[in-house]
Amino acid sequence: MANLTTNAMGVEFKNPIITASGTFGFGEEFSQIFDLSILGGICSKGLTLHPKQGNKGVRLWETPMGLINSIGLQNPGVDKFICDELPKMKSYGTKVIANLGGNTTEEYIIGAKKLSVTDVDIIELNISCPNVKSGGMAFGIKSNVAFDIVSSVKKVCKKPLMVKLSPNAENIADMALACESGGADAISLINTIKAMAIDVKKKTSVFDNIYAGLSGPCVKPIALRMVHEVSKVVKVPVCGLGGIMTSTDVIEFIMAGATIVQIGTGNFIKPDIAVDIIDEINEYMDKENIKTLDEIRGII
Amino acid sequence: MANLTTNAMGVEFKNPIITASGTFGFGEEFSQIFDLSILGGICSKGLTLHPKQGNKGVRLWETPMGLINSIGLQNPGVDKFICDELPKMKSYGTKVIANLGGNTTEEYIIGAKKLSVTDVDIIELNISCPNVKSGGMAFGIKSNVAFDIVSSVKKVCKKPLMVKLSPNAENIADMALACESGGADAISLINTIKAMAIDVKKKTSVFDNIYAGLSGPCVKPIALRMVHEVSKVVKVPVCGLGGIMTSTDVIEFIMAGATIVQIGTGNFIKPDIAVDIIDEINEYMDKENIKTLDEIRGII
Amino acid sequence: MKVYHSKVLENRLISTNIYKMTIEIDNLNNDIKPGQFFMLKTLDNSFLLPRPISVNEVGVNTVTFVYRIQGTGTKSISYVKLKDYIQATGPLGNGFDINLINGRVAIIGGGIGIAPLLYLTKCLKTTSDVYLGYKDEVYLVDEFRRYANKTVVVTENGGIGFKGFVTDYVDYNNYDIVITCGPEIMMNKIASKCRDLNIKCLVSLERRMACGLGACLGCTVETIYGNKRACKDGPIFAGEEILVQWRK
Amino acid sequence: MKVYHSKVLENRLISTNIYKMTIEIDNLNNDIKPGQFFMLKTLDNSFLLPRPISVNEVGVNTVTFVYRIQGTGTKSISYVKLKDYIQATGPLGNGFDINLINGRVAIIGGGIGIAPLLYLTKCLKTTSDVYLGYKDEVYLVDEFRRYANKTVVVTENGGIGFKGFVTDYVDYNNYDIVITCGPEIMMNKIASKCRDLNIKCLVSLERRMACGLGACLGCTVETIYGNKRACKDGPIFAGEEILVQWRK
Ligand SMILES: Cc1cc2nc3c(=O)[nH]c(=O)nc-3n(C[C@H](O)[C@H](O)[C@H](O)COP(=O)(O)OP(=O)(O)OC[C@H]3O[C@@H](n4cnc5c(N)ncnc54)[C@H](O)[C@@H]3O)c2cc1C
Ligand SMILES: Cc1cc2nc3c(=O)[nH]c(=O)nc-3n(C[C@H](O)[C@H](O)[C@H](O)COP(=O)(O)OP(=O)(O)OC[C@H]3O[C@@H](n4cnc5c(N)ncnc54)[C@H](O)[C@@H]3O)c2cc1C
Ligand SMILES: Cc1cc2nc3c(=O)[nH]c(=O)nc-3n(C[C@H](O)[C@H](O)[C@H](O)COP(=O)(O)O)c2cc1C
Ligand SMILES: Cc1cc2nc3c(=O)[nH]c(=O)nc-3n(C[C@H](O)[C@H](O)[C@H](O)COP(=O)(O)O)c2cc1C
Ligand code: FES
Ligand code: FES
Repeated sequence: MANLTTNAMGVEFKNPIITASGTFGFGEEFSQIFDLSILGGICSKGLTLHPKQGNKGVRLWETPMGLINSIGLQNPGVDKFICDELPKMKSYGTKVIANLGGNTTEEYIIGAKKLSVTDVDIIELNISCPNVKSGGMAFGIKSNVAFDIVSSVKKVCKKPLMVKLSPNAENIADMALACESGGADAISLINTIKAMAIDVKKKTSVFDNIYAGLSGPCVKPIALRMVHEVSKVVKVPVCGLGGIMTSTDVIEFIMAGATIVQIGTGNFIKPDIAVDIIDEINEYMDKENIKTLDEIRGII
Repeated sequence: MANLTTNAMGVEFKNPIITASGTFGFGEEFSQIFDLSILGGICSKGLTLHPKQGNKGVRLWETPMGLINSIGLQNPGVDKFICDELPKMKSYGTKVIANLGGNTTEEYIIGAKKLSVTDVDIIELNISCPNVKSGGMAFGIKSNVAFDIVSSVKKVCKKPLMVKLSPNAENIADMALACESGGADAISLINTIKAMAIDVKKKTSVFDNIYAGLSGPCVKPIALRMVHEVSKVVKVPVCGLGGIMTSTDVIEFIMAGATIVQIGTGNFIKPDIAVDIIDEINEYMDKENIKTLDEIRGII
Repeated sequence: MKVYHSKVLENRLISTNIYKMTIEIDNLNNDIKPGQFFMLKTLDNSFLLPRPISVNEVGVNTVTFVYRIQGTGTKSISYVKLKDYIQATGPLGNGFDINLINGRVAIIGGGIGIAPLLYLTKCLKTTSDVYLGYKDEVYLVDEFRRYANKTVVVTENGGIGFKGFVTDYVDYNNYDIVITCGPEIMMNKIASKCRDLNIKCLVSLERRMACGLGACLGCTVETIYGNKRACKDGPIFAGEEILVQWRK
Repeated sequence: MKVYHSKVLENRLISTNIYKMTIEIDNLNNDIKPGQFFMLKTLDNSFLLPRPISVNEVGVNTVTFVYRIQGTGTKSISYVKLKDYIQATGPLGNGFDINLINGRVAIIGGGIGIAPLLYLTKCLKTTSDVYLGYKDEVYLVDEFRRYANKTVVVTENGGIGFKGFVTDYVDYNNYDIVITCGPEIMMNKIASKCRDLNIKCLVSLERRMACGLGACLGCTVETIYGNKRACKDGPIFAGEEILVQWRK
């Protein structure tokens, strides 16, 4: 069997497959479906310093091979996460990534401080959520704004810091470089793409916020391009995601330069999709006689 | 029957349905399938001052509900277009839009001058093609660059000038405003989204240029959002496109603020798709008792 | 709860646009509660998100669904051929707690909301009066008659059974508990009435769902206790708990 | 040329992974040339672009295709049930000009490239020798025998007919014209040989296609005359015209 262990940010992953923020809860629901210890890691739902109720109105809308969501970072807040969810997450035998959002720099900093003194393995800084009014994606459009927030958080953060970019950034390569020089230990991308849906019958916007975030197979060609662009310019590892549904998709992201990957919407389509993907990557490597993924990483 | 006539840029269209550049040739092939006079207009394949052979290697790749293309503006050049294709296009009894690309400002200007003294009804300035090395999309990323090219062309252009934006622009609303102040008589969007595909078996990029342009139903939620954003800020009419496959899609774009729309990839999926769409819009308006599309235009 | 790839044993039209599908699911050990549902998806790519469909009946190693063609997903599901496979994740949701349903029970279904109530009626420890509201065509009536104390059929045009709305034929005061599934407007009416009369009421809610597992937070229901998830904390809710969302 | 919504009259497996599908197309007036193709698409959304498939046979108001399951699209097409409808745009492409095919004709097919050659063999005004190369299983052999002067079957393992590559069994000097459809490597070999021997050669090319009509310029073929479109200017090309693309 091939060797799938992957090191990124000084963390040793069993394999490069991580479940993406907001699509896997805190793992509990999926633990009834498969043994989560097979995963490289689990990323928590986006956390904010204070609990959030999330958005009103319709939160989900299917599009051709895509999903638009407007959850709005509904979450129990960092404290309750640390107290109630983290111990369970740590018990699954895989790496735990805390995805941290915020409305203000202050909130990000306090959140990161609190998470720094816990067992989380990595903090993923979410400067890319399109579904909250202030903060969120606002930090992820302009490179200089992103630099400021990343370097502020980096100062207090005792965990490896992965920064999650928005595909809505003005220039994705510049953005990645700004985050890297701000101190990011890794870059993950993409978060959802700002999108819109209209309910023709009701003659209204589907979402109360009008715009919301697009994910799923439809975004993969865009995500893959961005991961490739970013991998070519940054030195830190890149975590690729966006529309991954198969082991072939994973291999593509790795060939494009990703060190690790995340599965998001795919978890909804087939809740045990990660099991299939990990198995198939093993098969693929055996068939192609690839010993470690380094042999194909970034070859394009 | 409802009244579908639509005025934009001083041009009277039978209806708001136009076939998009690069997806309808110069109309001839489709004229054997349906009567092109039912269309609001036809947009030519992207033209450049000099003939172009287009790109080598694979030019088409299907993705989940999308198509990535790397044609690279293969075209006979402006002169041959005027001489050989335009007379035929004009004979179909619908409005003719010449889509004009270029490598340099000079080329755009000469091209626009030449087209200005022909029968074309509108010139669509393509500053958004991701498939040519220099020029093309390079003009469509930064607002100030776009302003320069649009205002230079506007000076010599005797036809209504529609500027076609790239979804890869840093800020789509700023870009539209820049083009408007440069003298654009209308804004069309979106062109294709920069994307990538990898051939895992061959371990190479599918396209010789590595990146290419994504279109089709998968991009619609993004296109709709951009059309909405742009419609809210510009005063000139907006032409919406990106993934239109049904009359419902058209209505959505119009509710989002588009005055006219274009059908691109849809022409490949069902070559007589425009016929169905026009019929269905009529039915919809009759059913909903809508007299003109003004009643629903931009209501969101 | 599991992701099954199940063989389709039956998938046929039983009324206009309404299909009955039975799939093979081994070793379920009877652990499906009435009111629970599965997320169904065809194995092709004709749609993306699995669709939530309630359990209509449970057999030996089989589960039956009754579904109405609504859009792309249910249409594709209706195309699945016998012996082909379908992806079914479940059983999901809280379902009804049979032990808490005692006394005189009224079950009121409307439209396709009737489908999930059959297995409930069958499982109840007490017998129940069943009120079924249809537009014009009826379905599953014989099946309900098998398990119910009394089965009242109402159609909007009165073509079959009584005429009008099913809610008009229920004498609420006769019951200790009222259970309903159907259009929101109907459930709202029933839940309000029950609250006014101080009768226990259970409703089965529908929400757009992505995961069906409780992970995506897409199916939020506003309750007096705050946000709950229709898929995990529901789809069965106490009437008074969720009336708040219909109040505005 | 038209966009048909055609009823499927037959869609069955005739060899491993190879299907034969017959659809109803009214009033074609026999205006289909051998070598032409249709763009086929199922009416669901399981894939996006229509797939180019050559005409295998033409009947009274029917057209038959023989296709191999390659990926998503052909798989979906194989699922289409009898009496269901499929979208078929065509006939497309230049096709063979029967009037220009005279003298002693050799027809060489390889793999699924054999399928389009049947209707050609039938339509020719002179009889032809047909050489069919398969991997192991054979298909359509009896049909070819009906129209050909001689039908030579070759399989890679020699299980049926001769053993090896079909190209090794053709004595090119016996022919005035050689027509081929199959893997590019085979067609390259044949076209090169014909050029060396100064024999007329026609090849049927495959390219990824979006429109199939000549509008998208996605199916470009490099020829000695510059770019041509496989869908409109082809798929039938003279061997010497396109050899250039295999030269590098
Ligand atoms: C817990 C639960 C149990 C259900 N049980 C049944 C049942 O037993 N029989 C039955 O016929 N229907 C049932 N439904 C409704 C059924 O899920 C929808 O009709 C179906 O999802 C529509 O999908 P579509 O692709 O055909 O329609 P589309 O309109 O094309 O669907 C588009 C999207 O909207 C969602 N959607 C559309 N209508 C509904 C709806 N009413 N509820 C939730 N999501 C919707 C779909 O899931 C999909 O994501 C149930 C719904 C829920 C939440
Ligand atoms: C003019 C012409 C005639 C053809 N006639 C036949 C025929 O009679 N019988 C038959 O079995 N096949 C024929 N083919 C090949 C057939 O079109 C492909 O096998 C089919 O498109 C594969 O689609 P898929 O979705 O199953 O495969 P996928 O690999 O999933 O297809 C992905 C994309 O690649 C394209 N593609 C993949 N393979 C090919 C190929 N070999 N040629 C062109 N495009 C391809 C598809 O059209 C699609 O856009 C013909 C091709 C052409 C161009
Ligand atoms: C329902 C839903 C909720 C999400 N919530 C979060 C979140 O809280 N934080 C975050 O960083 N990303 C969130 N995302 C984005 C995903 O983590 C991922 O970046 C995106 O969906 C693209 O990957 P995919 O196409 O594989 O889903 C969410 C996505 C979905 C669909
Ligand atoms: C094969 C192909 C060729 C195209 N060529 C051009 C072109 O020459 N000029 C241009 O402005 N846009 C071109 N486009 C972009 C389309 O006009 C349109 O903007 C885009 O495809 C989005 O619309 P759609 O999703 O409806 O296809 C091309 C698109 C495709 C798919
Ligand atoms: S559908 Fe995902 S939480 Fe309910
Ligand atoms: S497939 Fe479009 S030009 Fe040939």
